[in-house]
Amino acid sequence: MADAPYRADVRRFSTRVLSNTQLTSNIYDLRIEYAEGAFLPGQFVNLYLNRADRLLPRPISVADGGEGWIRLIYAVVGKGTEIFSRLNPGDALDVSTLIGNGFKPSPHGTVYAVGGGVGVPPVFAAAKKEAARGKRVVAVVGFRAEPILLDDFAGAIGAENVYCAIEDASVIPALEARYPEIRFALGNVVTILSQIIPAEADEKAFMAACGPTPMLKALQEYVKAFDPENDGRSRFELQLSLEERMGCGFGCCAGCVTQIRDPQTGTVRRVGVCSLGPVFAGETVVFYG
Amino acid sequence: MADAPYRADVRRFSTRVLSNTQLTSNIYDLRIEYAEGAFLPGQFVNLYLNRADRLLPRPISVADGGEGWIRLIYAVVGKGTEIFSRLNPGDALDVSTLIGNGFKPSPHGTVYAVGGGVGVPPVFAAAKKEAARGKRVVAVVGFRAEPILLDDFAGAIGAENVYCAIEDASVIPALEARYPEIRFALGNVVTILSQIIPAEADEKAFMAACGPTPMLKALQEYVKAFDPENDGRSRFELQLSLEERMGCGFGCCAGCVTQIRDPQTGTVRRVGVCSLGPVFAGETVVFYG
Amino acid sequence: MGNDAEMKKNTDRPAAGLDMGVEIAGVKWKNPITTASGTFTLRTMRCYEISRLGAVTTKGIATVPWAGNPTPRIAETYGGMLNAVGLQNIGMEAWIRDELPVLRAHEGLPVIANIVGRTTDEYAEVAARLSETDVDMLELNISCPNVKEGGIAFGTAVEGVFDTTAAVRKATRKPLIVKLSPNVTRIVDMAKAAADAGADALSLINTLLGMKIDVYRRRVVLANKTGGLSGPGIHPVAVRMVYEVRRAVGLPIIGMGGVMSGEDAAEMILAGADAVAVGTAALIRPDAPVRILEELEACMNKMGIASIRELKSALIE
Amino acid sequence: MGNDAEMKKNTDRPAAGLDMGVEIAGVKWKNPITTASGTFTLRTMRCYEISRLGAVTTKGIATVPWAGNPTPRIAETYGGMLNAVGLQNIGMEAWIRDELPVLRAHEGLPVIANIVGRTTDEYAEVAARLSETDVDMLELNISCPNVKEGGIAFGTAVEGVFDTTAAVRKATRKPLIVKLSPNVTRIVDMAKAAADAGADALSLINTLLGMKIDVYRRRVVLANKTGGLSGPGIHPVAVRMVYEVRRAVGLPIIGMGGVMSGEDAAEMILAGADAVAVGTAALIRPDAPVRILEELEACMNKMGIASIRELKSALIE
Ligand SMILES: Cc1cc2nc3c(=O)[nH]c(=O)nc-3n(C[C@H](O)[C@H](O)[C@H](O)COP(=O)(O)OP(=O)(O)OC[C@H]3O[C@@H](n4cnc5c(N)ncnc54)[C@H](O)[C@@H]3O)c2cc1C
Ligand SMILES: Cc1cc2nc3c(=O)[nH]c(=O)nc-3n(C[C@H](O)[C@H](O)[C@H](O)COP(=O)(O)OP(=O)(O)OC[C@H]3O[C@@H](n4cnc5c(N)ncnc54)[C@H](O)[C@@H]3O)c2cc1C
Ligand SMILES: Cc1cc2nc3c(=O)[nH]c(=O)nc-3n(C[C@H](O)[C@H](O)[C@H](O)COP(=O)(O)O)c2cc1C
Ligand SMILES: Cc1cc2nc3c(=O)[nH]c(=O)nc-3n(C[C@H](O)[C@H](O)[C@H](O)COP(=O)(O)O)c2cc1C
Ligand code: FES
Ligand code: FES
Repeated sequence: MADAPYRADVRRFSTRVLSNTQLTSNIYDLRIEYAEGAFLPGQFVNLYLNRADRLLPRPISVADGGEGWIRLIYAVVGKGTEIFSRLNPGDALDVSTLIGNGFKPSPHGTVYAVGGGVGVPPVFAAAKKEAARGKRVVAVVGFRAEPILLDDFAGAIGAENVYCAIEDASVIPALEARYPEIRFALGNVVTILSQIIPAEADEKAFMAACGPTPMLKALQEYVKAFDPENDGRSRFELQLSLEERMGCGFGCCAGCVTQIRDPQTGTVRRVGVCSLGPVFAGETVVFYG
Repeated sequence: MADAPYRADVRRFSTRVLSNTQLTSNIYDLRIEYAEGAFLPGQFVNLYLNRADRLLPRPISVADGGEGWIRLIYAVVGKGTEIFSRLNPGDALDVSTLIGNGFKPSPHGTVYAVGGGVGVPPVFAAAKKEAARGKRVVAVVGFRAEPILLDDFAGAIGAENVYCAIEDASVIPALEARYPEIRFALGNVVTILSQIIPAEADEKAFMAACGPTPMLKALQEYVKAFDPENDGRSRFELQLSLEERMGCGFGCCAGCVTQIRDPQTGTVRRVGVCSLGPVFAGETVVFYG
Repeated sequence: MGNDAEMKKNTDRPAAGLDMGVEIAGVKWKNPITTASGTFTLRTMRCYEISRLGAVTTKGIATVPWAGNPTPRIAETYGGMLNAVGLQNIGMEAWIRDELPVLRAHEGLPVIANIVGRTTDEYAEVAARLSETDVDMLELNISCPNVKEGGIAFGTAVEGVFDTTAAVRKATRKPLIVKLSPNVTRIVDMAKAAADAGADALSLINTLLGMKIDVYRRRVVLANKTGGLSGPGIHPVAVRMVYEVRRAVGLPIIGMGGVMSGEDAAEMILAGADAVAVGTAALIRPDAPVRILEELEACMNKMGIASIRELKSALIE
Repeated sequence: MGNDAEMKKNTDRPAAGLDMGVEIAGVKWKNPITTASGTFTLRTMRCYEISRLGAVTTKGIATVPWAGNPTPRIAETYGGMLNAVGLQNIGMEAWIRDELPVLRAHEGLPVIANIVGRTTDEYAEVAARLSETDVDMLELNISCPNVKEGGIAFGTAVEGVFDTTAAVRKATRKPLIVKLSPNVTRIVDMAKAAADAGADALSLINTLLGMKIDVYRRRVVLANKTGGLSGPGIHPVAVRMVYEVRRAVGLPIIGMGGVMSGEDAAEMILAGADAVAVGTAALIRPDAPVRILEELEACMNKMGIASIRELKSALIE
């Protein structure tokens, strides 16, 4: 490669905002110009604030993408995302190339796309892709009170395959009226899984999940229950997309490690969420503390 | 004042850019919205970049002002002024209230307004004000190659009273063609003063000056020569507007001191340029080094 | 132009009934915010109503006037600034005559006199003289990095801290705050030495020693070469030191170093400070101390915390 | 969005014929830019062409794999960041087997192995084992603030610096760089101890010890509580320390700490550094080290300076 011009895989560059619309009281839907619109569900990009007092990246999963654009759905949780929420179409924004290993394509006929809160966007991406690959996709998503992406799920996998858990009972009637074909339940995603899974056939299935840690832990437990011989072979192949605080967001600082158990040796190693994840095989994840 | 609402004299607030036009290769003319358009020539404002990596104020003298606006003329010398040069009409800009003691009104009939480079703007302000007070004003301004404000001087005090020193001989013919009524000379402001002062009557005169330190030192020497009895009473009452690096720009950090000799006691004290200056009686200034 | 979100005017008004009062070494402050020495002068009265503060802290006062360092004394840095003022001051007699009465005119506003010396005796002399006045507290600056004699030389060795504190302690019965330098290997040792020598409270941190070079002029920017680094960039160092000292020494702590917002002030108090001083922020935004006070109140409301006492013990460990 | 002027792509191309080469402890680097330990991994090869650098510096390597600290390991600060990675590494044997050959494949690129230990013996053991390889230089990290044993414990006392350096010196004939901690009262004493014990070069600075508290969650952000503060906010401290050490010790210095731009790198060299390491900047902008190299060249052109040697002696005092 001596004389061939070097082209970095990992780059930071400036792009433009196409749109930035508010979905709920604190969740925004950001579309940006992005040459590499073809992404793997589960991959993320680093957004940068370009401010001297906020130097670190904000990793955000890619929710959707196409010819020259990607879509990012983010919650306002701190100063950085608050600043993003004020972006307008045409504004410049610094962003990285696509990072990380996404969900592996499902080897099974059925896919459960399980997401909680702002963990739903990458799971939506997986659901859309798997449906396009001809898989039967069931989405089980959970929110406190304000769901997002329900129409998108309905469009991609059929409204009849969308289940939505809500923690705040008072909002359910209005949601049922607004989305008549989608089934709502009071509780969390596990509540729904417990209701619908027994009804499903006994075939193996793929489960792509992203959401708050308690939800991921519960899913790990949940799929274990379908492993009667306790030989690690659950009826579900679970994949989890994880979050950690990042220094670089591209594999150079060892800041973002999670604990992964080697299935062969049983040893637990700390590996980078940004470099070897964010998606890991569910049974290998050893949650901290 | 127990219950009366407190109104601070010194404030930082956000205002808007009205215009920002380039005058020379590195000098810009910035007009901003500013309620307190009535200023004393020699006063300055602090401009702030509102960036976490450039926290300190950029003090800039007020060159002109009117109903709801002031005019600032600044050279691009570093990162901060470079960023200012990219401001557009309508942009927000953080600024302080008016700071400092300006030139004292002239007690004499004739005023020499002597400026060098970006020291010319406050001197222009003084010239304009003294002319409006009915004084005869002679402007003696110096530049390397690219003069500024010559039309403004001509308008305020009459072109016949404007003298301009230029260091780069090659540009003089073009300048003479462009400003036929203004007299140009090769050299610096002292060159011109030496030429025109002997021709003037022997009456006392006021001299308001601002510019690079070597120029100010030369003027201090120059007016001393008109003090034949060496009793400190020069034919000229010289006032100098000084510059120092500022921490706050409003009298709270003791960063910006200059050395001033007490005319009575002879003791030299370090006093704040932003709080007791920037204008000082010429004979009292003890330059560093 | 970026938007300085931290410093933007806080529109949440504090709920009535927040208990902001603190007591530092027996002196009651109506709230925990004071000025950091060297960033407050009588001119500050033109920037905001100083009587709204918990206390005011003056710049260093010596036995006689000091000229300080030549200029440039100031350099801008990324997220901070360097200063090498070098403790210019008008001397104790002029201060007692010209400045103290002006500050005293503000009812209910404790005055903290920051004192400096070139020798232990000079420190003691200033302390003794100020003890004859009605100043409320003394702050011993043994941590100024910008003077050759005095200042940091006393503050970076355990014996220096102990001896200077002990000498001043003998000279005064006023509540005595000792201000520590962060330019040390173990701040806790310095804090203990001050406590052992009779300090009533501690201030930390003073500035970090730094330098800036103007690349194109090829010269060190400050006439004094090195200067003290202050401002938001050093805040994490200050928080760490307050946290460490709080766990080692029982004295009240006035925390400072890069406090730019009410949240930064709350962070200091969570780390263990009893009060918070605002320095560089007040140079950049004239009314920063009272803004930060308002923001602290808003922050406490958002946290659901009703008093400074409660905030002080709110850290979950 | 603000505009990060420092980091904007520099379009001035370096003039042909700039002499960027330096020699550090007998090892020739084609330019003075290297990576700061802990911010370079094999993945860096995806960010830029690492063979353009003067040298690469690895993260800390121990006798056996270390797990490092639990997460969160990272916190953002104003003008910087805190890290408490805690020297997670794969151990020397895995490094020699899996990583060294990959780096070695880049011709003309010196490899500096950063070494860590929990005891003096462990340091010596890593040094001895690496001496059997063709690694070019060793960097002794006695300044990591994020581990209980080893690291900073050795680096903040003159005896610790001397003993560790001496033990490693005995174990290796490779050029030995000692990396100093800024969390000390007198950096010059540490530099002299390292020099006396046989160091061939010095690296400074490692991170400042800091802490961040999440006010609304009421918790210290880092699982390790304290962490190392790096980034542009600490640059003036680094420049000051390089300046001081340069005037006290004759060894080559690799300067680091908040170098974000070519001008920052030039400032380090003017202060007395022979080479410059880029850390945090490379985490924020993947190709920062090579950008900074280009900017340094542009800066030298603007200064009218033709070689690093000339730049090194260009400070006017
Ligand atoms: C791989 C990955 C994918 C993500 N995808 C999404 C997404 O699609 N939508 C979404 O809303 N959020 C997502 N997050 C979380 C998102 O990165 C944080 O909410 C965001 O960085 C918060 O920034 P802030 O400035 O508002 O918060 P602040 O708390 O002010 O940020 C301070 C620092 O902490 C970091 N931080 C804070 N919260 C988190 C977090 N939960 N995870 C990682 N770093 C954090 C920030 O990046 C920053 O460095 C993802 C996180 C990871 C690691
Ligand atoms: C009272 C006063 C009035 C002034 N009026 C004018 C004016 O009308 N027009 C004009 O062009 N310039 C004026 N200056 C100078 C102007 O303030 C500086 O040129 C400007 O601050 C440079 O900023 P920068 O970020 O571009 O330079 P940088 O060198 O990047 O700035 C770094 C730091 O140094 C300070 N600094 C740099 N140069 C100077 C200087 N000469 N004086 C004071 N501080 C400096 C900056 O404020 C900043 O804090 C005045 C200065 C003073 C003190
Ligand atoms: C311009 C300036 C002058 C200072 N002078 C003094 C002083 O005279 N005595 C002192 O104890 N501290 C002095 N300090 C240190 C401050 O009181 C404070 O400890 C330090 O700046 C950290 O706080 P900050 O980051 O809020 O400024 C000075 C700081 C600045 C910026
Ligand atoms: C994430 C991170 C990890 C680090 N790990 C190490 C390390 O393993 N060994 C070491 O000697 N220094 C380590 N450092 C310190 C850097 O090498 C460097 O000394 C310091 O960060 C200052 O430079 P900077 O401001 O350019 O980052 C680390 C720094 C960071 C930010
Ligand atoms: S965030 Fe730096 S390695 Fe993952
Ligand atoms: S700049 Fe602070 S007192 Fe003048």
